[in-house]
Amino acid sequence: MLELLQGPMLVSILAAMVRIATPLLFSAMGELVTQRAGIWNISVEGTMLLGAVVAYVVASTTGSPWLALLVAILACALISLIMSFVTIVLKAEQFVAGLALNLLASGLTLFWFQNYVIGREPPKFAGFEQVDIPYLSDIPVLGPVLFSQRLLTYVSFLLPVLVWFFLYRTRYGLEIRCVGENPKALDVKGLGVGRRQCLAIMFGSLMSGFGGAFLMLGYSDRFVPDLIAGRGWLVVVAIIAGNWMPFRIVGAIFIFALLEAVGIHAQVVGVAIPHHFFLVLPYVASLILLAGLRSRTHQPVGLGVPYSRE
Amino acid sequence: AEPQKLKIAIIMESNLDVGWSSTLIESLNKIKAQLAGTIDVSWEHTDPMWGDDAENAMRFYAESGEYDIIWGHGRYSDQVKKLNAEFPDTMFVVAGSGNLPLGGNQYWLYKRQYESSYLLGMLAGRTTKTGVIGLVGTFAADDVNDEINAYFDGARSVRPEIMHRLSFIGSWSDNALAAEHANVQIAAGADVVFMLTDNFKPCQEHKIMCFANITDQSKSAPDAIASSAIIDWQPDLTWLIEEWQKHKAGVAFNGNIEPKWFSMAQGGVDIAPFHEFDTKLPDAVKLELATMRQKIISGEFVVPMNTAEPK
Amino acid sequence: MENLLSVQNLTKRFGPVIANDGVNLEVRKGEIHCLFGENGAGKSTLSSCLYGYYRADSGVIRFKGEVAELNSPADALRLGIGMVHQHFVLVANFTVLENIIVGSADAGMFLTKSKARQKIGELCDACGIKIDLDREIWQLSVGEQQWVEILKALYFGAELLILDEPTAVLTPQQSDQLFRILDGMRRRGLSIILISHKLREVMQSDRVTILRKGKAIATVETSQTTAEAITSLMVGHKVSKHVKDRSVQPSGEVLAVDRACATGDWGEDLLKDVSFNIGRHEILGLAGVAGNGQKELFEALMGVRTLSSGTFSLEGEVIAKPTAREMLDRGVGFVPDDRFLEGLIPEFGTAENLILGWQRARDYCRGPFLDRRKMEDLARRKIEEFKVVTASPELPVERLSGGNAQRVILAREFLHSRGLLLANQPTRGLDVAASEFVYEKILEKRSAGFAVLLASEELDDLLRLCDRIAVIFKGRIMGIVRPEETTLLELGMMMAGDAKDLQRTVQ
Amino acid sequence: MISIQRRSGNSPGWNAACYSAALLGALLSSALLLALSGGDPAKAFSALLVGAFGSQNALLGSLSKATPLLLVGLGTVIAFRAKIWNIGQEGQVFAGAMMAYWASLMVGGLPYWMALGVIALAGLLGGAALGMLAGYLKTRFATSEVISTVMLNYIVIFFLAYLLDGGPWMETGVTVAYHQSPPVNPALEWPVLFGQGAGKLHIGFLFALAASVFCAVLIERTSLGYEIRAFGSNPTALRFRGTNIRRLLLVVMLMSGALAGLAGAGDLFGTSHRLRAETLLGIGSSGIVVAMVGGLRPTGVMLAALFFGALKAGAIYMRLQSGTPAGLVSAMEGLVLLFFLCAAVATKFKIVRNHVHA
Ligand SMILES: Nc1ncnc2c1ncn2[C@@H]1O[C@H](COP(=O)(O)OP(=O)(O)OP(=O)(O)O)[C@@H](O)[C@H]1O
Ligand SMILES: Nc1ncnc2c1ncn2[C@@H]1O[C@H](COP(=O)(O)OP(=O)(O)OP(=O)(O)O)[C@@H](O)[C@H]1O
Ligand SMILES: [Mg+2]
Ligand SMILES: [Mg+2]
Repeated sequence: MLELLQGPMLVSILAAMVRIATPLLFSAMGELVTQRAGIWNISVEGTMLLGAVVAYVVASTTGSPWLALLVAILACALISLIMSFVTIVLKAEQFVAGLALNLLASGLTLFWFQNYVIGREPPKFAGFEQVDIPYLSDIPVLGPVLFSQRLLTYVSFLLPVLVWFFLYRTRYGLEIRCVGENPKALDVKGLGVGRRQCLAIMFGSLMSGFGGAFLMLGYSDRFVPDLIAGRGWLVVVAIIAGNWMPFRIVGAIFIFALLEAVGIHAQVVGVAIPHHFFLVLPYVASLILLAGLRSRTHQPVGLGVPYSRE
Repeated sequence: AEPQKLKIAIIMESNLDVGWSSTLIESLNKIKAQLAGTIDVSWEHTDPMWGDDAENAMRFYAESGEYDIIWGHGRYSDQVKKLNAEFPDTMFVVAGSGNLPLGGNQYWLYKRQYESSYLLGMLAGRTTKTGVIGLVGTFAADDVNDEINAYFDGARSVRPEIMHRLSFIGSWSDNALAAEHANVQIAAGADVVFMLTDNFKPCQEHKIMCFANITDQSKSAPDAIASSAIIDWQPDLTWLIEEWQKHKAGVAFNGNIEPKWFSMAQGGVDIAPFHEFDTKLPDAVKLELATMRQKIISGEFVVPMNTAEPK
Repeated sequence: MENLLSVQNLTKRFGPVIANDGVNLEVRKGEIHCLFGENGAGKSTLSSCLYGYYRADSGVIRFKGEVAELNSPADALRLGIGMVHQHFVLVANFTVLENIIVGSADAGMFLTKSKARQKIGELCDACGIKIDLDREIWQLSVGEQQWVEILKALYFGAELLILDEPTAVLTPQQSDQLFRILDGMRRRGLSIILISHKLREVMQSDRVTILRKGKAIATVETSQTTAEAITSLMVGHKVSKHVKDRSVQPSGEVLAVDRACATGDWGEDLLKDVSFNIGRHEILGLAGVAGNGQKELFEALMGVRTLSSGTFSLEGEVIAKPTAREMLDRGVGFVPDDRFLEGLIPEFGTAENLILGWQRARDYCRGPFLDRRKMEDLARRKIEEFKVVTASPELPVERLSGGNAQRVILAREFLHSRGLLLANQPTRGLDVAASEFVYEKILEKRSAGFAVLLASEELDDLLRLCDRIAVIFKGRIMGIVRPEETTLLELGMMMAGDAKDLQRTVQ
Repeated sequence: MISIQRRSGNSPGWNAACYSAALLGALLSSALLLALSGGDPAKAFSALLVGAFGSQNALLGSLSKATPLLLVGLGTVIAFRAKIWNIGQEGQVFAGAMMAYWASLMVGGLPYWMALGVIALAGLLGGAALGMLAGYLKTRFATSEVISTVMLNYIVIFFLAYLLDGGPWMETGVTVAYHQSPPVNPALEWPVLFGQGAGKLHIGFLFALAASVFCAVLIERTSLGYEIRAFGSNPTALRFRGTNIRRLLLVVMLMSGALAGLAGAGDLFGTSHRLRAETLLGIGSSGIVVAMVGGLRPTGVMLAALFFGALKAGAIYMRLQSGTPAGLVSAMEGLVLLFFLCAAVATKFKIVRNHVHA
C-alpha cells in the first residue's frame, strides 16, 4: 500500500486518472448541454459506440485519425436526428427512446461486426499518439501528468470551461437553459423551443461520439463490440452526481477516474485487497456522496418533459 | 474408396475475432487439407451462445442427426450433461477450464500454455533492463494461472532477482482498460509486458517489448510484439478423430476424466517467430531459447506446472 | 380616438369546442379595455390568438390599421403586442434580469447585461416598479413575479399589453399598485387589454367587452354602466349575492388554536403565537396579504406541517400528533389554494378524485378492492349536484376548467367533512357566478352547524360572509374583528401590520 | 381537409392498428437491414417463426424465455405507474438469484415443497431488499432513485463477481472455474411443468402468470393501486389527502424489486442451475423494454413478454438455420421499441376529415 504513496506511483496514478477521464469528459459535456435543454437523452452509451465504430472504419480505410474523428462526430450528429424526431416531434417518452437507441446501436454494431470484420484480415489503422510537450513534459511530477498526453486531452480540459462559458455567459446558453427550465418562457417570446432542443441533442450526440471515437483512436489498437463497456452510463451518472453543473461534473468524473486509477495501481503493486473492492468503490462513493451532500438540486425543471403548446 | 464423412457442429463462446475461436477454425482448415481423400471434414459454427441458448443449439444439431461431433468451444459441460445420455452416438467436445469431467461421449480438451510461456519468460528475463516484467490478464483461472506462473518462473530461471507486476482487468474485452493496466505496469517499472488481453498500443507508445497470447499477433504491432505464445488444435483434432473412428469401428466412447492437453512436443503449443525482433534480439538469447525449446520438446527439461493463483 | 387593434370575425376551435366564435373587438389607443366573461368563455383563447400563440382558424386582425399576420409570438412582439399570461411563464431559478432578457437580441452575444439593466431601470422608474433585478424568481413574492411579467412585455417595446387575469393572485394592495402602473402606461399612450373576474377592477377600465360562450356579445363604456349590468350581461341573468343567515348564530367551540408557531427551513418564523377559535355555525374569515402565513396555517391544521410549538384542539380534544390522515378521519374538510397541486390528481377523473383521501374507506371498498359501482354512482350524483361540466366521470380533471375543478374539490370536501371546513382561497380565478356558487355552498354548511375557516383576498366577500375576521400579518394574528364593527380601511391597515392601537380581538 | 387531433378516449381498434403498424415497420426495417447485408430475410424470418411457434417445444421455449421478462416487466409496471423510475431491475434480478442461492444452501433438511417455497421467498426478498434500499435512500436522503438504482446495479454485480471469483461461492473442483458457483443442489431445482430441453417450462411460469393477475388486479382494482397511480400523477395531493407517501414509496419499491428478484431466482433454479453473472445479465433491461412496449399495463406486458420471449427463442433457431448474426436480434429489439414508442404516441391522436370553414 505504501508504495502507492511514493512519488513515481503518485504521478502515474494522476496520469492514469487524466487518461481515464478524457473520453468521459467529452461525452459528459455534450450530454450536459442536452440535458440542460431539457432532453433526458440516455443514449450516450450507444452514441459513443457509434462514434467508435465509424472512427474505426474511417481510420482504417483512410489512415487519417483526424478525418476519422470528423466523420465519426458527423455521423453521430446525423443519428441524433432520430432522437430529435422521436422526442421533439412525436414528444414520446425520452427515457425509452434513449433505451431503444442504445439497443439499436449495440445491435447494429454487433451485426456489422459479425458481417464485415470477423474473418477478415484486421485492418491497420493509425490512432492518436501521446505527445510530449517539449520541456514542459520534463517537469518533475506535473510534467508527465499534464504534458505527456494526447493533444485532444488538452481540448477535453478546456471543454468544461467553454461549456460553462457557453451556458452561463452567452445569450444562446441562457436560451438553452431557459428551454430546459421552462420552455414556454422562450416560446412566448417567439423563439423556437424545438429547434434549440434539436441543436442541443445534436451537440450532445456529437460530443458523445467524440468521446467514443477518442476512446477508439486514442486508447485502442483494434475494435471490439463492447469497447465502450459501460462508460456511457458512467457519464449519465456523473451528470447526476455533478448536479448538472459543469465543474462539479468534471469533479465527479475525476473522482471516478481517480478511484479506478487507484484500483489499477493497487492491483499492480499487489495490495492484498480483492480488486472488486476498487472496482465497486466509485459507485459506492458516489452513492454516499449523493446521500450525504443534499444540496439544492440543479436538475433542469423541464428535464424529460416533452413540450407542447396546448 | 469413398472418403468417410465427418461433420462437426461448433458452439462458439466468442466471436471469431478472438484467438481462442479463430485458432480452432485455422486448425480445422489444416486438418481438412491433411485428411483430404480419406476423411471429408466439414463443420458449421454458431456465433456466441451460452446457457440454455447453447443447450438448445446443441439439441438442434444433435436432433438433426447430421453431426458426428458437437463441439462446445468453452465451458459447456453443463449443457452436454443434459444431452449426452440422450444422444449416445454423438461425440461431445468441451474445451477449457470450468468444465465438468463427464467421460463417456464427452471429451474434454485443455490448452496448457505454460511451456511456451516459460520460454517467453526467459526471453523477458534476458531482455529486461529494469528487472521488472509485467503481465496483464483477464480473469484468474486454472488454465491461465499455469501460464502466468510459468512466465514468471521462466524469467526467474535466468534472472532470479526479477520483480513482477501482475493485474487482472476483470473483463474479456475492455480494450481501453487493458491499455490502462499496461500503462500502469510500465509506470511501475515493467519494460517487458505479456498481454493476455489484446491491446498493444501502450507498448508501442512506451517503446517497450510485449508478448501476445494465443495467436501470432505480430502484424498488429510489429514494433512492439517480440513473440507470442500460440496454440494449435491440430493434435487435439487428430486425437478426437481417431477416437471417433474407433467408435465407428464399434469401440465405446471413452471420454477423458482428467484434463487432457497436448504439449509443445505434441504440437499443441509453441512460440511464434520473432519477426521484426529477429534482428533486435541478441543472438545468444535467441540461441538459448532455441536450445531450451528443443530440451522441452525432447523431454530433457520439464517445465514445472503450477496452477495456484499467482500473486 | 383611433383604433390600435381591431379584430373581425375571429374564430378558434379546439376539436369540437368552439372557443371563439366570430369575435369582433376594437381596442383604442391609450385605453384599458376589459374582457369579461365566465370561466371558459374564451378570453384566454382570444388573447392567445392576438398574441400569435394560437393561430385563429379564421378572422382578420388589424394592428395600427394594417392586417397583422400573427403566426407566432415573435410576430406579435415585433408589431408591439405583449402579453402577460394567466399562469406565470417565468424560469424559477433565473434572476429577474435573466428572465427579462432571455431571448432578446440585445442581450448581446456575451450577455452584456449592463445595457439591459439600464433599460429595465428606466422602465421601472416610469412605471413605479421597485424590484431587485438580481434576485431569483423563486425568492420573489407572487406580486413581484407579476411585475416581472409586465416588465418582460414592456422590455420588448409593447404598445398593446394583454394581461390575462393578472390580479387573480394579487392582493388588493398589489392590485391597486398594478392599476397605478396601468394608468401610467395608459397616459403614455399604451393600450391595455385586461382580463379579470373582479368587478372592482373591471369598473376601473375604460371599456368592457363581454364574452359569452365564445361570442363577444357587447362592448360598453364602463362609465355608462354598472357592475350589476355587466354581470347579468355575462351570465345572461342576474347573479344574486348570498349573505349569511343571521337567524343562526355561532355557539360552542369546534376548533381552538393555541399559540401555534412554525418555522421555515432557515429558522424564520412562519407562524408566531397564532391563537383563535371557531364555533359551530361560524365562519371565521382569514384576511391577509398572500404569503403572510395563511398557507402554513392551513397546512398545520391539515396535519401536513408540524408546529414548532403550540397546539390546536378539535371539539375540545387536543390533537397531539396531527397527520393528514387523522385530520381527515376526524372529519376536517380542506379546500387548498392550489387546487391542481394539492387538491386533485390531475390524471384521475372526477369519480376517482371524489374519493381521494377516502380510497380505503369502507364506503367505497370491498376489502382491498375499490367498489367501482359505488364510485360511479357517487360521481353521477355529485356531478349533477355541483353542476360540474365534464364529458364523463372518467375524463381527467386536468382537462376541466378551473371553476369545474374547484367544484370537484368542494363536492368531495362537503361530502366527507363533519363539523370543520378549512377553505383557502376557494374562489381564486373563478368567475362571479362560480364564486357565488362556492359561497352558497359554504353558507349552507354554516347553517348546518359547521365551523368554517375561510381565507380570501376578497375583503368585500369576507365582510359579507364571515361572523368574525382574523387578520394575519407576518405569521401573527393582528386582531380578530367583527365585520359590522370594522371598515375596509381598518382591515387594510391591519393587513399591512400597521395596527398598533387598533389591535383587538373579539370572541 | 384532413387534420390530426388529440383524441379524448381511446379506441381499441385504432390502438390495434397503430401497434400492428409498428410491428410491421420494425419487421420490415429489420428485413431491409438483413437484405442489405446480403442475408435472406424470408429464410431468416420463417426460421424465426418456426423457432418461436413451429412446434409444441418451440412454443414452450418461447414461454420459458418470456417468464423472467414478464416478471421483471410487471415489477417495472408497478414502479413506473407510480412514476418511480426504478431502473435497478438488473441488480434486483441478481440480488434475487443470490439470495435464493444462499437460501438453497441453508434449507438442507426441509421437505421439497417447503424448500421450494423458501427459495422462492428468498428470491422475492433479495430483490425487495435491494429495491427498498433505493427507496429508503430516496425517502431518507432524497437521493434520486434513477441514480441510486443504477449504482446499486453495479454494486450488486461486483459483489457477485467477488463471491464467484475467489470468494466463498466459487466453484472449487477439478479446475478453478470461471466465475460460477457449483451447480445448485439438483434436489432443489424447480419442477418442470412441461417439455424438456429447449421447450422446458418450469414452475416460474406459473408464478409469472399469477403475478400478472396480481398486478392487473392490484393496479386497476385496489386501493393500493389507486394510491400507486395517484402517486405517479401527483404525490403532493396524495400526501395532503392523508396517504403516507414514504411508506407507499417503500411498498412500491418492495413489490417492484421482489418481482425482479423472483425472476432471478426462477432463472437460477428453473433454467441455468448455476449462479453465473452472464446468464442473468440483460434480463433486467429487457424487462424494462417489455414493460414500456406493453404500455405499462399488465395485459400489454404479457403480450410484450410473449413477443420478446418468442423473439429470443426463435432467434436461436434463426441464427442456426439462416446464419443470421446475433446482432440482428438486439437491433430488432431496438427497432421494435422505437416503433412502438411512435405507435404509443399515434394512439393518442385521431385523423379526422373536417369540413372547411369559410
Ligand atoms: N388547449 C385547449 N384545447 C381544447 N380546448 C380548449 C383549449 N383551450 C381552451 N379550450 C376551450 O376553449 C374554451 C375557452 O377557453 P379559455 O381558456 O379561452 O376560457 P377563458 O375565458 O379564458 O376562461 P377562464 O375565465 O377560466 O380563464 C374552453 O371552454 C375550452 O372548452
Ligand atoms: N388539452 C385539453 N383538451 C381539451 N380541453 C382542454 C385542454 N386543455 C384545456 N382544456 C379546456 O380549456 C378550458 C380552459 O382551461 P384553463 O386551464 O384555461 O381553465 P381555467 O378556467 O382558465 O383555469 P384557471 O381558473 O385555473 O385559470 C377548460 O374548459 C378545459 O376543458
Ligand atoms: Mg383564461
Ligand atoms: Mg382561467
